[in-house]
Amino acid sequence: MRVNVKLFAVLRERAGKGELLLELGEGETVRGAAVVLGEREPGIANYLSRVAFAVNREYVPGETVLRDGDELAVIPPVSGGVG
Amino acid sequence: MRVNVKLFAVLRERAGKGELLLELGEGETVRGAAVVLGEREPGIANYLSRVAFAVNREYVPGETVLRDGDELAVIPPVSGGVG
Amino acid sequence: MGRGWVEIISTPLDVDLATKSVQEADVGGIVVFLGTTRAEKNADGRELIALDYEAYPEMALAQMRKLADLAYEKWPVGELALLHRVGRVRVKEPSVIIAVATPHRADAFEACRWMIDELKKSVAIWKKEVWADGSRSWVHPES
Amino acid sequence: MGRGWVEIISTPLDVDLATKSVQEADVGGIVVFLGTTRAEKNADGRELIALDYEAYPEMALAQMRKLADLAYEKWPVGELALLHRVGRVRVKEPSVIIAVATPHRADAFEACRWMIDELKKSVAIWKKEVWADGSRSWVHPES
Repeated sequence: MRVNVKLFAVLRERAGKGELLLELGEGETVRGAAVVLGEREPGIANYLSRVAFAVNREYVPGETVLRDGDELAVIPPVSGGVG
Repeated sequence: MRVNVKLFAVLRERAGKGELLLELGEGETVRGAAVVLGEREPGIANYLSRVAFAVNREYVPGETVLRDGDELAVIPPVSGGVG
Repeated sequence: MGRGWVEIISTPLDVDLATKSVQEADVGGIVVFLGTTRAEKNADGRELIALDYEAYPEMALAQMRKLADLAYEKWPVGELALLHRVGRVRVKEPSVIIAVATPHRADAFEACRWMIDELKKSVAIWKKEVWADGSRSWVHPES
Repeated sequence: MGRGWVEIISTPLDVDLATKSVQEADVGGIVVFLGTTRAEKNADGRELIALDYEAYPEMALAQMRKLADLAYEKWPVGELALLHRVGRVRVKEPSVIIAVATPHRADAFEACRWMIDELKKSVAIWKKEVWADGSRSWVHPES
């Protein structure tokens, strides 16, 4: 199955892209996808233990099982709102 | 001695004036001046137990002794600020 | 001390002007409070159209000035504006605008809240309700 | 629910517009919060000139929408505006404006404070410091 990965902020810059497709085995979890992502994009691998994940625009825990076509966003600590 | 009395809001309207001169004996207190004021302006007499007083633009207790030329303001409960 | 913009004003208050007056480079949080005339209907169906504000201007201004000075002492205020309108303030219009700018937002919230609470308690300003049928009545909360 | 003005905007935020959008007849207290870019100098004397904000727009907007809906549930909000800017926000300019109008002021203060605190905690928006010497660095508070 395929999930569409979205990268933001420091991760987007380190990876040199904001979006990529990840080919995963059926039943793969978010945490498992992060491992595959770190292998594919070594520049961001050491960030991936300190980020949150959203699937289809909702925060999810690492054990969430992905489905074909999901949008998986890697969310570094947020810092909106104030200077 | 003379003090200059200032009336506001409901008191100003009831008395039909915002300012008057009160002739008082030496050593008169604010509380004493209020009694004289109530005799002079009966229309506001029954309000005078529920007001605060300011002498020369500072709140003062009723036992404050007045001096010639003081500005004595009768301050009904305030209601500034919000609708 | 005398810092900040403290004024009693007889024309409509301008939130944009008040905000810009505190929008300095060394602050990060700005809290602006507006107290506006709220539409009301009383028991017999009369509608409130405005509040008429009357001040003891010399005393009220000195009290507002003191509140501003105390806010500068109690919180790390960068800039503040404390403006009270007098005269007729129609429904939706602000009678008071308080703008406080501080380096961090918690202080701006606290200082702004404190100033409006104190202002309502003690500042020599009174309001009178003006109803659509022409009747009027003074508002004296504790009397 | 979908009440209130909730938007992510790439042009300068307008406090006057945000305030007027909540200034309705049935409210008496309006609290407006502005988060602005604060001038800073770091240890080696470099000066901050701006913050660049980046959003995951679809998620951030849905989160802001949800915060607004919750505010309507938790407090008797008449109207609110919750606006976040993206792109370059120079020193003094606001990156966020939250305006909340309620019948009584305590609720407006609480709801406004709650919304900015929640927004900072969870909404998918990031900022990068832009320094006068051209250097830049992402701000990731908990990392």
